[in-house]
Amino acid sequence: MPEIKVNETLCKGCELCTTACPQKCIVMSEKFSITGYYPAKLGKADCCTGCGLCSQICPDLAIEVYK
Amino acid sequence: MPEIKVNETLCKGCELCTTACPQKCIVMSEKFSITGYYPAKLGKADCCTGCGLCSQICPDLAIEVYK
Amino acid sequence: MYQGIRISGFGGQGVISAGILLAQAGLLEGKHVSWFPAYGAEMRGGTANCSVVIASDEVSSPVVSRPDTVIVMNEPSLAKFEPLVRPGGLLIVNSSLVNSKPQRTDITVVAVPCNKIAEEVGTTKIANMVALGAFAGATGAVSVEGITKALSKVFKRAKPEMLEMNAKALQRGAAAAK
Amino acid sequence: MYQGIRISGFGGQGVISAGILLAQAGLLEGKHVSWFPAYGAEMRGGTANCSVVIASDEVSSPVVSRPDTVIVMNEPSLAKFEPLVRPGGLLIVNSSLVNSKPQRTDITVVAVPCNKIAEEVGTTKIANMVALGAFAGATGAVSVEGITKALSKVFKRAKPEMLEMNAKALQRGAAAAK
Amino acid sequence: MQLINKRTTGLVDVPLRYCPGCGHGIVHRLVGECLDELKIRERTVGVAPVGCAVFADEYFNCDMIQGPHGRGPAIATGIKRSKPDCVVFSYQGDGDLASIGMAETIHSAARSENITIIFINNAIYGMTGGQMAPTTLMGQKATTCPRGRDPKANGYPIRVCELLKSLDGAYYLERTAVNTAANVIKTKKAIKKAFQNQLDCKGFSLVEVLSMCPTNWGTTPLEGLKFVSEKMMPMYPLGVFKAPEAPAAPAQEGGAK
Amino acid sequence: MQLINKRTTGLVDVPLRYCPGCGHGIVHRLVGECLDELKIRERTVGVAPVGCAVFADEYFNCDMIQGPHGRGPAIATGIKRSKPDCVVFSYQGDGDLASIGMAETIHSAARSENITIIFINNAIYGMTGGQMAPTTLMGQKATTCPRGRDPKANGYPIRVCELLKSLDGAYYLERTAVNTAANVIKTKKAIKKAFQNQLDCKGFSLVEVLSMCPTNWGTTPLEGLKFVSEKMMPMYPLGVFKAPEAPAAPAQEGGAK
Amino acid sequence: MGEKILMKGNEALAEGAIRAGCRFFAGYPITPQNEVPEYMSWRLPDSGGTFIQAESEVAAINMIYGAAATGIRAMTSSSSPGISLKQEGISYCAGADLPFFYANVVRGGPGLGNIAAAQGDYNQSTRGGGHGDYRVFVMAPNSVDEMANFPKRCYEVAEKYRVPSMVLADGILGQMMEPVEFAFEPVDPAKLAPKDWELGVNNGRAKRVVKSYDLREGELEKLNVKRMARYKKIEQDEVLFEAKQCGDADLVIVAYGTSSRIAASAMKMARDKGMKVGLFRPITLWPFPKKALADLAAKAKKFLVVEMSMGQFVDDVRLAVCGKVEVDLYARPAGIPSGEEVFAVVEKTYRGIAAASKPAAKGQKQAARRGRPKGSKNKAAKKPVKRGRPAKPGKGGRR
Amino acid sequence: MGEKILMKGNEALAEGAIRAGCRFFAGYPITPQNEVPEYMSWRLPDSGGTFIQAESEVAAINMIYGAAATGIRAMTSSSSPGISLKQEGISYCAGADLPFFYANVVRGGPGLGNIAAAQGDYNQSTRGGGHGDYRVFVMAPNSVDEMANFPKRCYEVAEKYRVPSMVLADGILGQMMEPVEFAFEPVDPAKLAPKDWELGVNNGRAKRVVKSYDLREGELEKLNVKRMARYKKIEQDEVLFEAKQCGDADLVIVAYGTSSRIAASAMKMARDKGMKVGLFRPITLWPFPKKALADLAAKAKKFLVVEMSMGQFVDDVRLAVCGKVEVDLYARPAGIPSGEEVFAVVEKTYRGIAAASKPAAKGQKQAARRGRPKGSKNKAAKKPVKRGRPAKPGKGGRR
Ligand SMILES: Cc1ncc(C[n+]2csc(CCOP(=O)(O)OP(=O)(O)O)c2C)c(N)n1
Ligand SMILES: Cc1ncc(C[n+]2csc(CCOP(=O)(O)OP(=O)(O)O)c2C)c(N)n1
Ligand code: SF4
Ligand code: SF4
Ligand code: SF4
Ligand code: SF4
Ligand code: SF4
Ligand code: SF4
Ligand SMILES: [Mg+2]
Ligand SMILES: [Mg+2]
Repeated sequence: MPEIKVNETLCKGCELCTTACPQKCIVMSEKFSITGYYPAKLGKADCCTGCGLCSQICPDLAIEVYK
Repeated sequence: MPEIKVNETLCKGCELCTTACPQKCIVMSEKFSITGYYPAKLGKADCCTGCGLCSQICPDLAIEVYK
Repeated sequence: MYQGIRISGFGGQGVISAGILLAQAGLLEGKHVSWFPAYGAEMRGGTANCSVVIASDEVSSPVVSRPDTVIVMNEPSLAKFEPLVRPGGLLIVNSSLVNSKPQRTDITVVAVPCNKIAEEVGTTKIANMVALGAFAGATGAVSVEGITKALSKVFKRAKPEMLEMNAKALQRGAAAAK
Repeated sequence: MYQGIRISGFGGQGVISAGILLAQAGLLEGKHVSWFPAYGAEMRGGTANCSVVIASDEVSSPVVSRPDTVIVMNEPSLAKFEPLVRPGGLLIVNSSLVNSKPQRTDITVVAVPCNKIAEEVGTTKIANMVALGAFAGATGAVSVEGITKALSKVFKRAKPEMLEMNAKALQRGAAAAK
Repeated sequence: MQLINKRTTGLVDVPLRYCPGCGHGIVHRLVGECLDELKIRERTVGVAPVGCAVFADEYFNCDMIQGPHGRGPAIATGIKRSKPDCVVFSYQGDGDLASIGMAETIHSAARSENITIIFINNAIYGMTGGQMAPTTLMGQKATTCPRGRDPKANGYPIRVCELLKSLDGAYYLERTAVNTAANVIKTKKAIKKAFQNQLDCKGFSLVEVLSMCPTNWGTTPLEGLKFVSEKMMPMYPLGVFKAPEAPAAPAQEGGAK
Repeated sequence: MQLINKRTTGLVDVPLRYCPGCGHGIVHRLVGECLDELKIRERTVGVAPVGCAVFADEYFNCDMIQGPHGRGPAIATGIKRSKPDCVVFSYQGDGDLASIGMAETIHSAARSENITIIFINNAIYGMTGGQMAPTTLMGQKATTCPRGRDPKANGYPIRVCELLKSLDGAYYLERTAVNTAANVIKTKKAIKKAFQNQLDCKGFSLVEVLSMCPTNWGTTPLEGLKFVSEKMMPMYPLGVFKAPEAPAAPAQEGGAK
Repeated sequence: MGEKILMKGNEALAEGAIRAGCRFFAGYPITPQNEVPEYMSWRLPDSGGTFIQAESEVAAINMIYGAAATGIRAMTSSSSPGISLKQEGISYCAGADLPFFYANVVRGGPGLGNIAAAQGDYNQSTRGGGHGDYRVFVMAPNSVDEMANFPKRCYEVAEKYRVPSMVLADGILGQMMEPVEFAFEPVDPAKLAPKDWELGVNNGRAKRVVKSYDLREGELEKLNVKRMARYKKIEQDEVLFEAKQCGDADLVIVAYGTSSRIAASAMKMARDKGMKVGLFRPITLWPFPKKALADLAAKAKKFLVVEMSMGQFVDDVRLAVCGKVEVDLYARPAGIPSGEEVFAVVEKTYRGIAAASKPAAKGQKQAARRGRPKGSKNKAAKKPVKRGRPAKPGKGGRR
Repeated sequence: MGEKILMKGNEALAEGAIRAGCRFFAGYPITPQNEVPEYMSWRLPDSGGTFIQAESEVAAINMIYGAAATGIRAMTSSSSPGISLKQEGISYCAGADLPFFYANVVRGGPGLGNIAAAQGDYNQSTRGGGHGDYRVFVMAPNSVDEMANFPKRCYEVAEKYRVPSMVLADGILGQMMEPVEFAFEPVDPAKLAPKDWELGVNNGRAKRVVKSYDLREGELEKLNVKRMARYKKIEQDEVLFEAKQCGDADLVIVAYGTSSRIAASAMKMARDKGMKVGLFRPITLWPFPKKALADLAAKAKKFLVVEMSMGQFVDDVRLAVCGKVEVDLYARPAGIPSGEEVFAVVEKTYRGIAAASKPAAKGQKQAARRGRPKGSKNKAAKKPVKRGRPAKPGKGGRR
């Protein structure tokens, strides 16, 4: 099924993607990356429709969308 | 009766005043002044109404209007 | 006496104000002091650091390129600043946020779980105070009392209970470094 | 041989082009020459003047402060430039437009009714040519032929009959100055 | 029989060094008369431009300052903010105000500086000898567009009043001309209003005056009058472009932090 | 399962050094995608501003030049006129384009230079640490108006699209935002159009993008999105301000001499 | 006054200017001087003054031109690129004889360069980056304390001679914090005498004109000659410098501003190793302490110029000593040397001095020695100058 | 080529630039250089080039910055105040290593000053009126013929070393007419090799970046040091000067540009009166002919600098001779001396030379003489340089 992969070295944990997702299936991880941010990740596995809206608003080209 | 006096040292002979006079009573003299211009002057003595329009457009404050 | 210090961490960890506090403390204790921040575009990306000098003599350059002491509050700072420490110098590491181990063997390393201690005292916001306490404890370049006095000078409008808490953080830090 | 000339008159009297013609003529006759105009805000008010140097040697300054010859085409110019003429120098006056008499006694004054002569030749527009002719006649620094040659160089697109008329004006001027 | 147009005390009693038929002289007189009639001459500071009117510092009979080309509005800002009791005006040409000085013009308007600007649009660079101005008309010849202004190479003329209109800080904008006695009289009204606005602390006022430059248009003074009405007015229509009753509209509120 | 949003080749494959939630990154990506999709990357020259986007010379995967603060349009003019085959764009912030660069902006538009301008309006000076911009809103706090922007002291915000509208040379003007995915998609359309116009030799095109600067607004990235919609949009309405079908209106003819 | 407070250089500069009577500031943001306009933006209004964030540096300097013409104490500040943009305006102020004060918190150049400290704007500051014959009174602080105390002196000299004045600082002096003591009572602008040239409400007096041009033949030169006479006076009376341990020095390091701090530490290291090394620091860059340096040249065996630029400052040193002593150069164009680096050069140079080989003719040295004004010797040699106190007469190595 | 034509200096400059391959001009009107843009406005389009009347000098120099980055031979020109406004842009060009050519037709300053000829912009031109460490290749013509022929040399040097280049003229050289001969075949820009740094259509090659900044610690200094190495090379290889009758001269007049013409006539008057007076004229102001002057200093009894400024040029002369000979100054700040006036000073100075009283130590002179590169002597002494022909190697006193 469709999914997104968040590149943890690019993601700055701004959370913009969470507002863009119609399915509200993006959540932020609790532990920060070596870059010092709390990166985004897919919440539940099966909720992503691959619409790509999250990647539209991501300022850091951190989201890869697979469909 | 009303009249205008043109200051020959100020007048630069631009003739703008001639266009402003409703009575068309301003003419240019034939001999140039020491400043090298052909100054304006009142044509016929009795035509000026003292309306002052000529002095409105004169760029060099050269016209005195008496009424 | 000369102490060149470099403090580094994320923006928001209060490394800038920590540096100012050190300088102010040194001043109150009659030392020559200087403070110098990394500024401008260097800020982008969210790491901040500053140099502090506390000395008995006039300070020449406020830019500390070979620090006697380095305080690293986060992981990226360790990589960047460990190499700069003067041989025989001191490295204070916030072990709460720094996982990797320092490599140098020619320097003294003091690991203090600043965030953890700060949390115990009240809030992780004052982890920087714990680090300063550790510095005072380990070097004696300034005293915990000095820094405490400096607090009320620098944060004029701070509530007493806040100063209270900061003071405690300082003491816990000093203790942890001994 | 050195001739420093100053030509002055109203804008429109062709003093600028007269100066260029002199320089061009001098060049054609193998002399060192320079031409320099009064420029910029000095123009306001409608008087124009320029300096010309014709010499056997390299020209140092093109600005002629103490002219050997001054050509005044109108009244105001007389007052301004008569005093500058070098003692023993030459003053050519366009007597058609200049009423007052020159004061200097230590210089040669040549009065030529340039406008009148020009009108006789064809048009007052070429009063400046009459003046140049007078200069050639009086000084020999350049020849009437030289100026005539220069005419066709400077006014490349001028009609023959026009050049014709100019040439005549030059000759009449030269004659008048002798 | 008595003199009905005594020479304004707003101008120093010296001959003006402008060309025959130049519009500057007319506008100078109007400004001078306004200083008289509003009784502000003794507390007015004028800013002279770089341009033919550079000599304005000599002509206007009040304290004057002459500064860098195009920066009149900035200079006026410095004066007005330092001595608010002074009445401050900046007198500028089109090259000065709309070319090199464009940023200063727009920002003084955006700041709604409480100053008065007299803008002489003669569609040419007068003092430097007839180069193209931002206001030079399509097809018009100038020494830097000798074959006539061509949009491809030289771009389009700028309408200053229309441009400033969108700025909340611009309080009063009017375009007039001095090519007829009637227009001269209208121009004086506009200039007087522009000064009155300053006295009323209304903010930025600018009067654009279409003015003759026969010398660099290559026309006679009389043809110059025609050039204004036939060539300039179609491109630069006369009229009031802005004159709100209330002080400049307060802009949208929005405070972060 | 395949990747449906391959990273654009219009951007160099390095991490962007902007703050979390900064709008610059979004617009960078959009410009990069347009260079790809229009197949112009290999003949494009971009002008990087002085501002946070100074690093754009490193990020955009085409020839780049970085020049003096605010002069992008002049630099772009020099490039485009020298190498007309190139596609030239200037990427600028609000301080860069609307404050120090105001004259260059207006005159490049008046000349109808055939260039594309990407204008990032974030109502603040980002790079230098949050000083007031010409676009800073009424009441908004900045480090040079710490008590909030006050018209008396600081003047009124400037609406750039509205300002440029009156210029005959301005061919295409649109204001968009990047605060929602939908607006991001609209912004890309506008940017693409702005480049297409250049390919079609239509002249001056400018896209103003309302963009987030959480760092200097003192907001979280999420609050930043709200600031754009709730504070900025009322003052800076989105929309197309100019897009004539014909080439820029030929101005009034008028030839002296 | 009294207690030392910890301040940032840029804020000390701004506060110092306000205490010196500045009531008008126009500027434009640029790193590393942003704290100056930021501080002014609230502090000036609170002091009854005006702060304007101009649309550009060009607009800023022209606002200053207008403000200064009203007699108010006006100030602008910027960093290198912004100062370049102000050059036309500065030239106009000089040409119109308008006193004002500005600061250049220098960063690395040319072009956008970087935002670190540098000294590459020396020539621009001391020789007029703008067009025409003019000078600016230039002070070079080397501590935050001097940043705080120099603006007052700048205003005093500027108004006394009707010239522009400036502080030439850099990113380090602007950004660092140090203890500061304001060495003077705040100036009340209301108490300053009105100028007989200032523009404003003229109840009946003759009109005044402020301008920088005169198109009448020969007139402009007369103006310039008059101004040059004032410049001469400044060169005689307003020189400031500091000489540390130059009395017995074989090698004299010459440096100003930040590099003089670094050089000072190098000097200490050298002295600790028993080398006879001194440090000469010009405090005013224009007027330049020519005499004092010429005097030293007659005694020292070598000069070593240390500057954070490619060799600008060194020209003034060489012009001053005019061959009397060899002048070496350690140039760091947009680089900040460490004390150790400077010391390495000092040591090498010092060793290189073969005791005997002293260039230049005895005759000249005699002349120079004879030419030395009394007192200057012990100033240059014994009494090390207390920094940042030019306001206090007698100190600050005044001439 | 061939026949001498009578041309105005400004037009000769413009025509010379076009023949040298200039195909992009952006400028803004200002007296006394208006004929340059006016000439370009029709001549450039007719030559397939671009002319733009910029909205300001600031815009003009930035258009040049963009144009030069594409490798085209670009030019701008202005006069003093306008050049001041270009300083930031010039500094950027230098920092981005962009070659281009500009001219300053100097007028009286400071400020609006006047529109007559002057030399008050010497420091601004030779020492960088802009911020940071950089140099501009500066040529100073003293005839309309040189106005016509120097632009080509400027482009060649500018491109060879990637530095800005300029012609420093004045109102006299710009406005006067003199016979001109173009000493070179017109350059066909199409035949010039493309630069490996120019921006443009990149079919597949790696992206190129033109910029003047590097914020990474220490990197900017490296760039500057690299650039300084090129400057050194220019100082070695690109010096031009003219020496007239200096071989036996006891008094050497040193002057450039217009003042060198006036000085030449003063020299003739002196020679006619049997005084041993020579004239040394730097043709390149940067690089400055230090060596040649130092050599002369070892022989002449005195130097007399004549400049139409308050004493700017004289600094370079003094730095060059470094005390080896006394250097007098005849300064006319924004004034144009007559040949007679200069002669009066020359005569007075010459009489003043007491045959024996020659300052500075023998030792130094020896050193200097030894230090003189072969050939330079007879260049400086015998072979008077043919003016305006630097393009022809071997001539123009090249080093
Ligand atoms: C910085 C600078 N640039 C250019 C000039 C030259 N200049 C003097 S006046 C002028 C333009 C005059 O035109 P305008 O402003 O329209 O005034 P007008 O003479 O037409 O009334 C120019 C370009 C200058 N003095 N200073
Ligand atoms: C001539 C000059 N003036 C000022 C600066 C300092 N400066 C750098 S970026 C900037 C403004 C940045 O704001 P903006 O253009 O809005 O871009 P942002 O960072 O907000 O994207 C300023 C004033 C400079 N580099 N050069
Ligand atoms: S692709 Fe669409 S559905 Fe999937 S996470 Fe992104 S926004 Fe949500
Ligand atoms: S928008 Fe991008 S950068 Fe921000 S949190 Fe989501 S993935 Fe990370
Ligand atoms: S308008 Fe004035 S100047 Fe012109 S002709 Fe009439 S009187 Fe003379
Ligand atoms: S006053 Fe009126 S009527 Fe008399 S001349 Fe003037 S315009 Fe004519
Ligand atoms: S040139 Fe034009 S604007 Fe200037 S004075 Fe003459 S007519 Fe008036
Ligand atoms: S400061 Fe603002 S504009 Fe600059 S990168 Fe950070 S968020 Fe973006
Ligand atoms: Mg005009
Ligand atoms: Mg911004």
